[in-house]
Amino acid sequence: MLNTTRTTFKLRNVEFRNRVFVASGTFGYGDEVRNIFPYEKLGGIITKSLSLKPRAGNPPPRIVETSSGVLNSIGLANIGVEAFIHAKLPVLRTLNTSIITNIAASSVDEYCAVLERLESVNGVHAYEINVSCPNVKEGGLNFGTSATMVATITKELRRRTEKPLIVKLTPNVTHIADIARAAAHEGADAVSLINTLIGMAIDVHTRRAKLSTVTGGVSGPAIKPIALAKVFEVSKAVSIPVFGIGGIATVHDALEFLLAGASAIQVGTMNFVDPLIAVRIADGIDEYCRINNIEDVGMLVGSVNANLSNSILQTWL
Amino acid sequence: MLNTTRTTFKLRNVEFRNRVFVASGTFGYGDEVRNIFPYEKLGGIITKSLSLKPRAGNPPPRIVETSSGVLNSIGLANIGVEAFIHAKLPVLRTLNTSIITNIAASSVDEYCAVLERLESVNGVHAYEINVSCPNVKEGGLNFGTSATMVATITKELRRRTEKPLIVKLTPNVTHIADIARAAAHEGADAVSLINTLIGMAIDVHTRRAKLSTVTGGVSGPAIKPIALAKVFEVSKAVSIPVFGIGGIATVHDALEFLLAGASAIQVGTMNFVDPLIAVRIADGIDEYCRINNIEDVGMLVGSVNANLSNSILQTWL
Amino acid sequence: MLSTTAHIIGKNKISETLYILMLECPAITRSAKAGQFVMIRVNSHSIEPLLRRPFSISWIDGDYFEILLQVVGGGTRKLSEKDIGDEVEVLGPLGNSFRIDNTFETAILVAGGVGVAPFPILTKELRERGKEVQTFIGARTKSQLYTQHLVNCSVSTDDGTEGFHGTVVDNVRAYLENTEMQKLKLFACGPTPMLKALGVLVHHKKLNCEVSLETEMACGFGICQGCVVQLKDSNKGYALACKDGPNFFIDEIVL
Amino acid sequence: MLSTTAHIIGKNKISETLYILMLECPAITRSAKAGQFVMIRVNSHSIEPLLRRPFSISWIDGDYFEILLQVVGGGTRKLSEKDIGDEVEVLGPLGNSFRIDNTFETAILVAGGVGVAPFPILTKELRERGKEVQTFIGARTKSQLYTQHLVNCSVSTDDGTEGFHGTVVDNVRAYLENTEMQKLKLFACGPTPMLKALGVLVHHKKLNCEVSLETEMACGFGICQGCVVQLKDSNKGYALACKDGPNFFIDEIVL
Ligand SMILES: Cc1cc2nc3c(=O)[nH]c(=O)nc-3n(C[C@H](O)[C@H](O)[C@H](O)COP(=O)(O)OP(=O)(O)OC[C@H]3O[C@@H](n4cnc5c(N)ncnc54)[C@H](O)[C@@H]3O)c2cc1C
Ligand SMILES: Cc1cc2nc3c(=O)[nH]c(=O)nc-3n(C[C@H](O)[C@H](O)[C@H](O)COP(=O)(O)OP(=O)(O)OC[C@H]3O[C@@H](n4cnc5c(N)ncnc54)[C@H](O)[C@@H]3O)c2cc1C
Ligand SMILES: Cc1cc2nc3c(=O)[nH]c(=O)nc-3n(C[C@H](O)[C@H](O)[C@H](O)COP(=O)(O)O)c2cc1C
Ligand SMILES: Cc1cc2nc3c(=O)[nH]c(=O)nc-3n(C[C@H](O)[C@H](O)[C@H](O)COP(=O)(O)O)c2cc1C
Ligand code: FES
Ligand code: FES
Repeated sequence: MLNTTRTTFKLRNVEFRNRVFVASGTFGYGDEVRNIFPYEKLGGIITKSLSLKPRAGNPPPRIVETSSGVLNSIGLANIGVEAFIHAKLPVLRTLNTSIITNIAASSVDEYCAVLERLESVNGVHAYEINVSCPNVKEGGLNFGTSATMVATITKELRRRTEKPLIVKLTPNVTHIADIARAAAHEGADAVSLINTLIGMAIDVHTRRAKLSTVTGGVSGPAIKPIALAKVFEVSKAVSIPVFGIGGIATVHDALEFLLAGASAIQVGTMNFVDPLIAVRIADGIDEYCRINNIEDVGMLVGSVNANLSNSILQTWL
Repeated sequence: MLNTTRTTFKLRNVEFRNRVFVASGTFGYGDEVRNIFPYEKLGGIITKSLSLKPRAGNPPPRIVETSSGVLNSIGLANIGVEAFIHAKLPVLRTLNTSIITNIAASSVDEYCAVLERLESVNGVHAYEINVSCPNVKEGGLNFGTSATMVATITKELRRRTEKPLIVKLTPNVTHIADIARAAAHEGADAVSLINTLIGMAIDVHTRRAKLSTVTGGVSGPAIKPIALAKVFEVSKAVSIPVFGIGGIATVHDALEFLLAGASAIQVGTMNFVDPLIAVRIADGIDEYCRINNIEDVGMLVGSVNANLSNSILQTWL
Repeated sequence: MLSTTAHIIGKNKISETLYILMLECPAITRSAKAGQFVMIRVNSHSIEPLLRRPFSISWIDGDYFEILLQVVGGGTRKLSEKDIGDEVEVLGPLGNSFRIDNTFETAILVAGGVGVAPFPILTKELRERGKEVQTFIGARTKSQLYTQHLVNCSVSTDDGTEGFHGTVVDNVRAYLENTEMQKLKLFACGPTPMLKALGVLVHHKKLNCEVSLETEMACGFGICQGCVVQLKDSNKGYALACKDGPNFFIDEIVL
Repeated sequence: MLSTTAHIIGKNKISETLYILMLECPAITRSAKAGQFVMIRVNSHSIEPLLRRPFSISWIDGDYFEILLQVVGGGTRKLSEKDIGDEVEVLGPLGNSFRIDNTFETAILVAGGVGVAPFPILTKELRERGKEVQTFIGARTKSQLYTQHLVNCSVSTDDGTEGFHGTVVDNVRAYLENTEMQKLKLFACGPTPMLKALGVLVHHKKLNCEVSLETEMACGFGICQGCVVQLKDSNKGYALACKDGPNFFIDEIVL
């Protein structure tokens, strides 16, 4: 049994303490749990998606429990980049962990404007770009469903920053690997996936949709197998690192994502259930590596014994 | 409280006893439960996908439990159309319910050949076409991911039969409504959805994929919200009836699908847990209608109070 | 907020669907105030239910606190099946507390159904602060009434099996019509239709009223943004029931 | 096959992870034969676990049957927490039965771990049909041994805490080497490595051997096609463990 395992993980010039992160929108701005959370045990925090102007978000009900999952239509409620810089960043700078700011927008210009504003301040270590938003110029077509649009966003943002740029992909597409390749080709340092799957629930008594917006996004353990397949597919398709996200609830789940090809993982919905779960998972990964004499967590990445890389397309369902 | 509710449902010349069916691949050929199943309580049986030649299917392990779901890679194991006609149809003809034969193939010609062979015999009331199969001519590209390929299949099959033709859609696409429209345009009498979502699971101890084929299809309660959103989207996009499928486990779930826009529903994975569940659901729908003074189950169809038909594309996730 | 575990040290069955659970948890009892709540993980090693469930802190005695538990679905049913000695994970204390200040001398507590839960501890704090307390409890039927630790109770039941036959708001309205009181404040908790009816009454009477909301919650501590309550002042947008609430002045919010 | 419910009328704890459950279910006891199994729904109103779990019918006495339950994961743990009086949904009897015919006079039963489960009822049927029975039981350690209703038992433990110190197959091998017997048939049930080792032995000795497989199953009655076992004859492809098995002649299948 090893005494220490190397846990660090690097994107460009930024070294993250380990490979466990908390996912955007599932950990607020990172400061809500300040009095109980050991930040130094985390790879980093991905903050709630920020838009240029504050967004009130969707009317309630916004969140519904489903079988092993959660359906939400928060609508990217956020305080906007200015308030973030003034009210949140000063606190985040004092937390002993890396801060990845997630950006959402409804036009390429808005993505650029938010990133440029954040470039002008200290305290942000990297960016994650949420492309699961409707593009107002294209009649509301979701950016993340088009390789061309994702390429454009990545290209424009890449020109504007030297910091790590992570493009967060939506699973609601036919060929997620194509979208990942577009991002990689335009200089993304990593891709993260998956964002939520589109879902819906109905109250049979009132005959109304349970969410005010009718449809929303499904997350949680229910989507884990789907997320894992997408991570496997994308990690075979691109050579940049992949952040695996989707239903991670246990150390075991996190290991599955690493083995499937994720260089790092993000814990989302399960933070609601146990605000300390990301730390437990980080500790558990270390323990697994020590017990199995693995010197570097990175050695697990993509080590699943499965070479049928085209299985996803060739499956008879 | 009403005494009787109209339950029947018609596609072309075929009247089904009610709107509850058992999904392809989740009820064998329909005869396995012969000594306990009251067939006359069902709308009909959709048989295991049939291909032209027998298919042994994939090596084990083929099936794995996930959170609120099941991941399978049966690989469309089936006895082939000839054996079906000789060994199964004679028995199915004696069961007091409608038989919908599901067809799978790896080329348009094969789809046509299976259908033509079945056209030459008695006992098949309708066809469901499983398009979630790799097209060998297109390097294994899944038929169901291309509106053009689905249009071609539908057109060719439509020319060859007067019986109801139901096209079963895969959810692993960006715009399922486009695929549904292609099928409707070429004369499909209905679409059914969803087939399974691509998924994966890894055994952390052996570091191998849990399925022999690495990836497979996810079904069961976990996917219900995703299926419901797709059914809602498709039922707004086409005017032909929709069969709702995906994680239906209770009467309540079935009602959600009807309200969302499904004209009928299919029970899949839950047949494994309770072979009589489809009957319980059919009875439960009747009871709900009687209690709520609904004269015809059809009145429920699409009656959810949700007119944001474009919510699915406009969602900020 | 603390993330901790609590032992169930007592359990009382009040009716088929109503229980008191006593949870030993000094970390929480030390700092909790009337109006705050906890999030309880019904089954630690289970994804059914996936999310924690919110419960008002109903009473505190030394190292333990009590919750009043009404069985309405799967989560509350499973919690009601726990036994003495079982351990549950608890997050708390959460949310703001009732505001007890010098603007009032008499508190009128108005509870519908399990909405009575936060009032035992509130009664205690009010009395410690020298306030008069009048309590109005409404329930569907007699067996659902819970009045432990409450004072000056006037009960009403929808079916007339006990007390005033009618809604608790009707009972409060009748009381206010026949009483001249100065420096009143109402505290209310219960189903939304009840709060709405009360809102009309207090608006009409220009009374100060604070309500405790039971909005559905995913996290309970401000990180999911799922529990929003619409504020009347449209510039302010939404408040979070779990962090800015669960206690709001009735004229601040849209019910 | 019947879809029915059974009452738990008895429960014995053999070790921390091994239990006997007695299930009253005349519909099943009336027709079940040695080697058959049941699918038990651990929680009727729950999706955790979603699928039923398969268990061998271990013993039948009048209206009740017994299962030997080893706790290995969530489903078996929850089943072990059931109490006398609880009801569970049961499908059964399922699968084929052991073949007891005139090709043999002495049966050698070989069990690894909880693989002993089908042998009590098999022993009874063998003896009713006038067969000699020799039984070999292997377990990890003494506390995991179960020998109720068995005859002529030779036990072995991996840690040597009881009986022969080594694997059950080593124990059988030693026995066969020192014994001259005619008209033998082996019946085996246990983990795959054990069955593989036994396969080598019986192939070498040209013995007739039937194995009971514990392939993972989703439905248990032939409709999911999930439980396939590869047949040696490649023309035949796969067999279903739940319908064509769970009992196969060892030379028919690829382990
Ligand atoms: C701040 C707060 C304090 C609360 N205090 C108490 C208390 O002291 N005692 C008590 O018995 N209950 C209290 N509740 C309500 C309690 O949390 C819910 O009844 C419980 O979460 C339902 O869980 P379930 O799994 O049994 O029901 P589910 O199966 O989840 O739902 C069953 C029904 O209850 C409704 N429901 C679900 N969650 C909530 C919720 N959070 N609030 C209201 N209705 C809900 C659902 O819409 C559905 O109609 C409180 C809720 C909040 C937000
Ligand atoms: C025909 C048949 C008869 C059986 N008879 C008995 C019996 O009499 N007594 C008994 O204790 N067990 C028996 N088993 C095994 C038992 O069904 C499994 O142990 C049980 O399903 C595990 O459920 P779980 O939820 O506790 O474990 P899970 O959490 O599902 O899995 C825990 C571990 O057990 C393994 N496992 C899961 N399902 C099976 C399975 N069906 N077979 C083997 N391993 C599995 C998993 O791979 C995993 O390693 C039998 C299995 C079959 C197929
Ligand atoms: C309530 C909620 C809010 C979310 N908000 C955001 C967000 O603002 N930006 C974003 O990129 N992803 C957001 N997500 C998606 C998560 O970051 C994550 O990709 C997804 O939930 C899948 O992971 P999980 O299953 O672990 O939750 C949100 C998810 C939830 C449940
Ligand atoms: C084990 C298994 C086998 C299946 N086989 C087929 C098949 O042969 N043809 C087909 O069209 N769909 C097949 N399906 C998909 C189901 O018919 C259904 O579309 C899907 O499982 C979603 O419904 P559910 O969640 O209710 O199971 C199969 C599903 C499972 C779980
Ligand atoms: S419940 Fe999560 S923010 Fe209020
Ligand atoms: S377990 Fe389903 S076919 Fe055997």
